[in-house]
Formats: sequence, C-alpha cells, structure tokens
Amino acid sequence: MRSFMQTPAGYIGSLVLLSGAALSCALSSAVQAANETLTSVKTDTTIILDGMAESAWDKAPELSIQLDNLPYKADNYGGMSSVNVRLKSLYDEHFIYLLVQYNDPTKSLARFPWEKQADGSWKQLKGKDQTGHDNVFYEDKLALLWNINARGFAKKGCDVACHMQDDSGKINGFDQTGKAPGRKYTRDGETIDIWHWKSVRMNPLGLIDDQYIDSVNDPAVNGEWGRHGDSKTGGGYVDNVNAEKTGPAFMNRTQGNVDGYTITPSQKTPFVDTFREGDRIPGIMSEPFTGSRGDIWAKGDWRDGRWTIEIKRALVTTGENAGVQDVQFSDLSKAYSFGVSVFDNSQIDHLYHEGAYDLIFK
Amino acid sequence: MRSFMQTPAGYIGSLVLLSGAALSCALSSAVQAANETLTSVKTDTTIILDGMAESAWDKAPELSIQLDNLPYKADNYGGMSSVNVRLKSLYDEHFIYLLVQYNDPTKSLARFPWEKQADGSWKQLKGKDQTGHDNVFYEDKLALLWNINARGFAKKGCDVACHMQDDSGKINGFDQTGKAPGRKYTRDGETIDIWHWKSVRMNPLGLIDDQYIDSVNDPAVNGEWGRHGDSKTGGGYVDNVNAEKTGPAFMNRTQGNVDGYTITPSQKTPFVDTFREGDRIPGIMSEPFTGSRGDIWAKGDWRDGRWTIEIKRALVTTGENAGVQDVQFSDLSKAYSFGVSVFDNSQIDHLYHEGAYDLIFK
Amino acid sequence: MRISVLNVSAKLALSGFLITVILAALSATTLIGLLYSSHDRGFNIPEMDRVQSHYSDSRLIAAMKGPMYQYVTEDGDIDVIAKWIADGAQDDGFFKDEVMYIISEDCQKCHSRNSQMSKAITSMPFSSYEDIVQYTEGGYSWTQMARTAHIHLFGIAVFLVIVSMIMAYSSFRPWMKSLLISAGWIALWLDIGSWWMARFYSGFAYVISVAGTVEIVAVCAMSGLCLLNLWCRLPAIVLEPAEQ
Amino acid sequence: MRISVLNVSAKLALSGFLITVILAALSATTLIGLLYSSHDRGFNIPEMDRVQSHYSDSRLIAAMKGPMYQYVTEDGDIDVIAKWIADGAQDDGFFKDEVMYIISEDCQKCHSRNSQMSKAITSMPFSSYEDIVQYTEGGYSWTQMARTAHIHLFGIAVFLVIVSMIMAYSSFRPWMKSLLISAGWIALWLDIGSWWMARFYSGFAYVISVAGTVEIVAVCAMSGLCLLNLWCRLPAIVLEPAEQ
Repeated sequence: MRSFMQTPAGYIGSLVLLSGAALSCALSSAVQAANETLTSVKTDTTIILDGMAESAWDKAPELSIQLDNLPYKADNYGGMSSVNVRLKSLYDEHFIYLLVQYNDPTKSLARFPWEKQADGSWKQLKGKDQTGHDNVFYEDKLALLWNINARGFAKKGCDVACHMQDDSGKINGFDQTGKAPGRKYTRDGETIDIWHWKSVRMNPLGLIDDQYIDSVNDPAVNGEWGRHGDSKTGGGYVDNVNAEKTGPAFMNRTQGNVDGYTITPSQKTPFVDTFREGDRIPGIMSEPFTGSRGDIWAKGDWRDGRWTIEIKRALVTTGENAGVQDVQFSDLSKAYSFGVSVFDNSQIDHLYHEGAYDLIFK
Repeated sequence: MRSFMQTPAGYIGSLVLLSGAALSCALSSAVQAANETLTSVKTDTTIILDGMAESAWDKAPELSIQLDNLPYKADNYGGMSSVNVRLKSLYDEHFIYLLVQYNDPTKSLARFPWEKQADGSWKQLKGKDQTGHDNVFYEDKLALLWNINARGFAKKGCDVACHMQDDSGKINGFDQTGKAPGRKYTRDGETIDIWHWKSVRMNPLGLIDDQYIDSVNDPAVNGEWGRHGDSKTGGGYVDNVNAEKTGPAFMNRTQGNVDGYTITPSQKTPFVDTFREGDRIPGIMSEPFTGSRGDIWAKGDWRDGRWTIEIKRALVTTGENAGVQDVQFSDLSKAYSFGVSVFDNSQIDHLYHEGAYDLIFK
Repeated sequence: MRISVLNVSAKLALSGFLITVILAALSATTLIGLLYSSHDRGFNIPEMDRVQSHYSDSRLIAAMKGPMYQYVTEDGDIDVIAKWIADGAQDDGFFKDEVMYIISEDCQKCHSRNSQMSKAITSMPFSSYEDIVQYTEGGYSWTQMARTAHIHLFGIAVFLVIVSMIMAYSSFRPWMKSLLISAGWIALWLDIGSWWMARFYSGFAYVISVAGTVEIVAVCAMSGLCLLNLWCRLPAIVLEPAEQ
Repeated sequence: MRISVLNVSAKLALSGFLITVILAALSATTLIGLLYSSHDRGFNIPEMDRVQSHYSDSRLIAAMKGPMYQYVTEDGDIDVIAKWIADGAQDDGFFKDEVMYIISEDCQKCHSRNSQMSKAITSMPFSSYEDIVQYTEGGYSWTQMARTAHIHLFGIAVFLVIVSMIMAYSSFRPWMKSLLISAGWIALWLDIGSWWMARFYSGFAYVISVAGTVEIVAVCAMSGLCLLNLWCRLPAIVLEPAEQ
C-alpha cells in the first residue's frame, strides 16, 4: 500500500476510488412509501348491523383518514370543510364487515321535502347551487370507492375517475356550464366499484346503493356519464309527487317518525291533506333494490354528533355482471385499493382525501 | 503608442477611453414600437354587404388581433377565453368598408326567448350571472371603438373609458355591487365612437347600433353612465311581452326561421298560441334605426364555426351631432386609433386586447 | 520577493485563484448586463435609464416607467406622481385630487383586492394612501443599503486584497502596480457609495457605471498581468528596471 | 520556507483556519445531501436523479418528478412529456394527442383558471399550449447562473487560495502538492461550468457530482495534511526528500 500511494498513479487511483464510492451511493434511488393500510381481521362472532359497535370490533385495528378537500365551492354549501373518518374491518368465511365512524355536528335528512304553505298549498323545498345541485335540503352520504382495474387508482385514488370542467366549461368537449362542476368516468375497459351509503333513501331499508364507474364519457349515452347503478331486478327510488306536480302523492302511515324523510313500502299510504302550515312530507319513496345493486347491507346511526355505519358484503359476489361492477375479495393475500368520501348534506360536493388506501386481510 | 502607454497619464487615458466606450453604448436607449396598423386600400369595386368576402377584399392587407382578456369572471360564462380577430379595410370616394372575421364555435342567437312549458304557460329564458347580466341566453356581438378625442386612447385603447369597481364595490363613489362590474365613461369633453354589431337585434336589418361614450359618470343622469346610442329619429328595440307580462305579445309570421330570435317589422304578427311544449318565440322586436344611430350598414354571416362581418359607413357622416358622436375620416393622411372587442353570447363580459391599433389610408 | 520565483505548487495555487477571479468577474458582468437590460440571455451592455431607475426611483415610479408603462395614459402622469413623491408623499389634497385620480385610472383596475380582470394583481392593491405609500421610497432604504453594502464590502475586500498583494509582488513597473491597485480600491468605494447617493441625486448612476467598469477592468487586468508574470517571460518595457 | 518552521502563534492561526474550512466543507456537504435527497435531516447521499432534475429538467418535469409526483398517474406519463420537451416542445399532433391528455388527466383539475378544487392553482393554468410551453425550458436561466456563479466563484476562490498556499508551503512531496492544488481548482471550474452545461445535456449532472466530490475531498485532504504537517512528525515517505 505504501508503495502504491507513493506513485502519482496510485494517488489518482485512490481519489477515483473515493469518488466512485460516493457516486455509487448517490445513484441508489429512494424506495417509494407504500399506502397506509386497513387490516381486516378474521372474526367468528356474528356482527349485528345496527349502527352500534359491538365488542367484536375491539380486536380490529383502526385506520384514520383525514378528508379535507372539496372539488368545488358550492355557493350555498354550509357543511364541514374537513372530517376525520375512522375505519375498521372484520371478515369471516363468507363476508367482509366494515365499521365507519365520523363526527358530523348536523344530522341532515330533509331531502327535498314537501312543506305545507300558509295558503294551504304544498311546496317542495330545494336549495340549488350554481351548478344546479342541492346543499341545503339534502342528506348525509358516504361513498367508498374500490378499485377493480383502473390505471393509477392504487396511487392517485378516486382522482383517476374525476374530470372537472376545463377553462371553457367543458368536460371531454361537452359544455357543462351550469350543469356539473365535474363528471366521473374511467379509461376504456376500466371499472371502479362504488358503495354509496345514503342516510335518507337507503339507510331505513338497511341497504347500500351499490354502483360502479365505467368509461362512458358522453352525456348522450348516460346522463350520469360513467356513474351507474349496478344491475338490478327491482326496487329503487321514485319522486313522491302527484300527477299535477302540485304536491305529494303519498305519505307515511305514521308521520311521527322524525327520520322518515323517505316513504318505505311498509309505510306507504295515499296522501290525505290533514296537515298544518309548516308540516313536512317526504319528497321521495324507496323500495329495496333486488339483484346486484342491492347486495350490500348497511345500517348507520347518528348519535351525539357522530355517524356510526356498519357494512356487510359477501367477499365474492355472484350477481349479474358482478365481475365488472363489483370488487371481488377472492384472494385474501392481495391488497385492495380504496378511497372514502363524505357528503355533508350535499348532493355532489364531497369531502375527499388524496391518494389511495389499501385493505389487507390478516 | 509604446511611449504613450509607458506614462501614467497615457495609461489613465486608455482606461478612460475604454470606460467611455462602454458607457456610450449603455446610454443608447431602446426605441418604442409604434402601434400596429390596419391599412385601408382604395377600391373601385362595389362591395356587397352579405357576410361573404368577395375577391375585392383580396387586395387589402390583413391585421390580426389576439383578444385574450376578460374584464371579470362571470360565474356562468361558457364562452371563449381567447379569440383571434382578422380585419381588412377598403375605401372609395364616399365610404369606408371593414371586413371582420373570427372563429366562434357556437352561433349564439337565443337572446331571452320565450319558451312554452309543459303546463302550457310561457317562460322567458334567462341565465344571469353574479352581476345580473346574461351569459347563457344572449347573442354574439362585436364592438369597434374609435377614438374621437379621448386622452390616452392612442396608447391604452378602450381601457381609458373602462372603470371597474373599487375595493368597496364602488365606481366614482356609487355602489355598483351586484349591478355592474364596471362602467364606461370618458373625461370631460371627450368622446369615443362605438360601432356595436349585434347578431340578433340588428344583423337581420343590416345595421349596426351606432353608439358613443361621453363623460357621464352618474347613474342618476344616465343608467348606462357614459354609454349612449347616437341621436336617432326613429326605430329601435322593444321587449316582446304582453300586458300581463306572462308571455309574448307578438310572433314572427313565419316561425320556421331558425335565426329569427328577433321580430322584424315585416314579420310582426299578433301572438296566437298554437305552439307545443319547447317551442320558442323571440323575446325582442327590432325596427331599423333612422337618423345618426342608423348610419352604419353591416351584415354578418356565421358559417363553419366562423363569423364574417362586412361593414360600410360614410367616411364623413353628417347626421345630428355627428361631430361629437362619430369618428370622421376627413383627413386620409391621419392615423385613426381603434380597439376591437368580441362578446361571445355575453351581455357585457367581453374579450378585449390591451393597447390600441391604428387605421391608415393608402 | 517576487511571485516569479515561487515554487511550482505555489504558482499553481495563485494561478488557480487568478483564473477563478477572472471567471467570477465575467459572471458578475454578465449578471449586471442581464439585470439592467431588457434581455434575458447573452452578454449585454447595461442600459443607463434602467441603472438610474434601479438606484434612484421608487418602486412605483420604476414600475410606471418600466413593466407597467403600457398602462400609463400619458408620460405626464408619471411626472405628477414623481412630483408628489419628491414632495414627501404626503396624504394631502394633492394626493387625493391628482395622484389618486391617476392611480384609479391607470392602476386600480388590476391592482384591487376584488379585481377579476384577466391580469388582476389582487395581492398588491392600490386602494388607499397606505396601500400606495409603501412603494414610494426611492432607491435603497437604510436597511437594504446596510445589508447589501456590508456583504459586498467584506466580500470584495477579501479577494481584492489577495489580488492586490499578488500584484504588489509582481515584477511590473511600480507605477503600473500602484495605479491598478489604487484604481481597484477607489473604484470600489465610489461604486458602493454611489448606490446610496443615487437615492438623492440620480446623476450618481453615472458614477456607479464608470466606477463599476473601472473596478472590473482593474481586477481583470491585475489578474491577467500576474498570470503572465507567473509563467511567461515579459518584455523589458513593462518590468521594473532591477528585473531587466 | 516551510509552514513547519512557523512560530506557535502562526501555527495556531493557520490551524484555526484549516479546521474551520473542514467544518465548512462538512456543512456544505450536509446541505447538498439535504437538497438532493428526500430527507430533511441528517447526512444524506445525494440522489442522482434529483441532481439531474435540478440542473437539467424543465420546471414541468421537475414538478412531475418532485412535489407533484403524487398526482401523476404513472411514471411513464413523465417520460411521454419529457420526450415531447426533448423533441422541441412543439404545438404538434403529439402535443395535442398525448401531452394534453396527460395534462388534462393529471394537472388541469387544479391548474385551471376556473378551478374551485381545494388545491386550485388558478394563477398557473395549463389550458393551452401557450400556458404550458413556458415551463418547458430546462435548468438554470442566464440570470440565475450569472448570480449563482459569481457568488460561488468569488467565495470559493478566496478560501481555496489560502488553503492552496498553505499546502504549497508544506513539506509534502511536490507531486502531492501540485496534484491536490490542481485538483481543487480544476474541479471547481468543472463543477460550476457543468451547472450551466447540464442545461443542454443532462449527463453533465455526473460531472457535477464527481467534480463536487473531488473538490470536497481535495479541500479536506489539503487541510488535513497541512494540520498534520504543522503539529506532527510525518513519515519520510510523504515528505520532500530535502526534508527527510
């Protein structure tokens, strides 16, 4: 070594060695951080869907997600600007269960109700924003989006399906000014599953509206663009309005139910006007979906400023078009990417997070 | 040289020479560029005003102006955010001719039309923005502003007449919140000529609405502040509305004309309701201006996404108050400053350019 | 002692330094050319009116003469505002009647908290005396001057003393050495002193330009001459007689 | 003359200087490690792709690789846009079909004049070719380069000439002294020159890294060796024969 260092060549060699070592370290690239995960834990307890967390949930680890973005500024939005959603998951041989909890100071249920006026007439209450969507007389909702095969979802989350108006008010070339700030659709051949929990329209029936997003990006093909309900054999929503459109057609048999802002089949009674000024009647009627659109069960309960929602679905669904419209938890060693969104009494303006989260099974 | 450099004085001299040379270069200032010009070329061909450019226009050089500014963000504006306007000019012994062409993907004519509703009633369609001006049910318009004697117009263009709300929503001390984002008026004793081409109200009659701006800056004196129509002896616009304001009073004799969003004298027929749901009737009636306000002829034609407008006016006008309200091309050796603006289906929100352009005669 | 008799290592050390100083001086010259011309690339001659405006005008006047010039109705308007600033930029009748009128006609449309114009600058409103007066102080403020001056004086002093000392121990004729060394230091004081003086009399912008040029020329000349002296045989005419 | 024969006070003065230079070099290395890695504390090895991105990428690509990376659907999208920029960033079919598609999917939701998204950046719209092309120029601008170069060249010249001169008067073998001194200066010129050249060919980022490493190693080696020479007996093998 001594004689090596003594020669100019040896000295230069040492220098080169040194810089080479530094350089090779420099070339090592950083490892990308993985998504945060929600771990589903195996259970052998029966989970009762009642919007109350039984002790079986205690053994499931909690994932907390901060939602603090909104896609647009609705001019009459009075809801939350951020919310922390806490998630847990359990599974058994056949089903997966989710527990969702978040604080919401207002329980919003008055979705487009009819209200009796001073002159005896009936008026359907609405509060539309600049895009024609309601943020005043609406309902609390929650959406879980599950990736089926959308490019980039695992990294960017729901954002891959989100398309907002460009500078000229267009989406995919179609003028959407005054119609919608944004539209959801995927790239060709890709779908995303939506579990759309609706506190007024479906919660009383113990169901979630099971929907999906595909690549339809033309309003002439589908008014909701890429958003669709799953295939169904029956059930759904009907506006509660008489033929003259001057008032409701039906009412609830027992009007005392304060949460009754929809009319369920068991309550449905022809409308007889014995009401006083200010009385309200639901603007919508709901029947349980049958078929693929009605294969997710859920029950939410609002108590002391907090929504608690329990959800149950088969790990693998078998309804019509289930392979395209539903995420299938068929391989429990895989990670399933999802996103979550909260609608605080808003028709479309929703609190969201950036990126995606992963569900894994343990 | 050697002996010169050898002395201290010689050395200092060289240094001074060097710095002096650098300095004198530094002192040369940049020359300011003159306005771009539109050159009007003498013609002996008859120009037919039909919105189609005959071959006589081929010998006139073209001036291209990019309009890419808007004075405010109308919340329902769905029009263009920039447009390139191409201008040519010809003149003969008595008249000046202008050819204006610009691309506009939408031919917008439905200016406040009446539409028959499902229940048989009539509704006048409007889409007002936050300032109470329409950007949905309006018409395409074009404005040429010609300097008469406004200070600074030759440099700043139309901007010298433009006054926007200040931080407290006032213009010249008057609260304009929700009324208008800006108002047009000049300084005392100054006027600007406006050639205001309106595709629905005046184009079917082959006229331009000849207007001007003066220094009125008080809404109590004139609701439009400094904006006025030129002196007229007759003609103009009337809203087409019945006495109860529940529907139109007149209709077009032949309703088949798709461009007929105004009712011209030859078409005017009392309203008889034999219409179906969704049918529309013009919301306005137009009669040709007579007098100074009707002394500019023009015809625009929209074809394949492009407006072509041909304009004709006497080089020197002789109507009432012509000296104050009209630019006079009385000295063909002078340059005449002008600005141009495009209204894409918008009542007041307009695409404009900064600075002014010059018209010269060759 | 003479630098020409140093050992090779020391000559290498000094040469590296002198070459680096020349490169740095070229960079500084490039920077000055870019800052005081309308170009954004290449080597440029500084434009005198930009130098003057930078060192003596207020930000308001500099903007009206420079990037915002197209929005100024007439050149006379700039003079009106310059007069108001020269008189102390008070919240007086002249401000309300004359200055605010020009500001409202020429600036406020975009410089307003609520402006929706395409080129709106809502973060720099010109709605009140308080909004406007903060852009009326001319040239360097005491704080800016103290900060910029201490950085440049310390920094330049250090490299210039080394260049000067190398020059002082070169073989050139004493009058050449004394002249270049003095020119370097005196030009430095005149240059930086004038940054401040130009605030009061804009003619000092000429002093800044001349002194800056002398400074750069002196530094490059000393560095170049010393490099020659380190490695070349020089003609007798430039050498101190004792060396011939 | 040799530094080993200096009096104790002078040795203390030089030692203080040399130790401070080593500390400063360590600080600079720490800073570089922080700037070109994804960490915000500790001593880090610079990541080559970040160095390359800083000196040669356009703002658009640097943003897509850096702070905006989370909004990029797939890494391949960055390559598509980089290819477009490399081919001259023309308003051509490739721009309309490929680039605008990616921009509209990944950027426009927030980068739009009318965006109301929570993170809307309405002041930097990406709606048209004109909007986007201004972020496609790579690396340092002339002005940035001139400013950064003049500060670094002057600053480094001053301390490096002192380190080099101490080294030149140490007792080491002449080839060691000449080699380290030359390496220090040449690495400096290569390093700073490459900041600019990387704008044209991103491979110069490797020159920046190697030259920067050589620079730091040379400075620390000279300082360390001189400290040893001031206070220790050195083995004959490293000393100039006359000193043995």
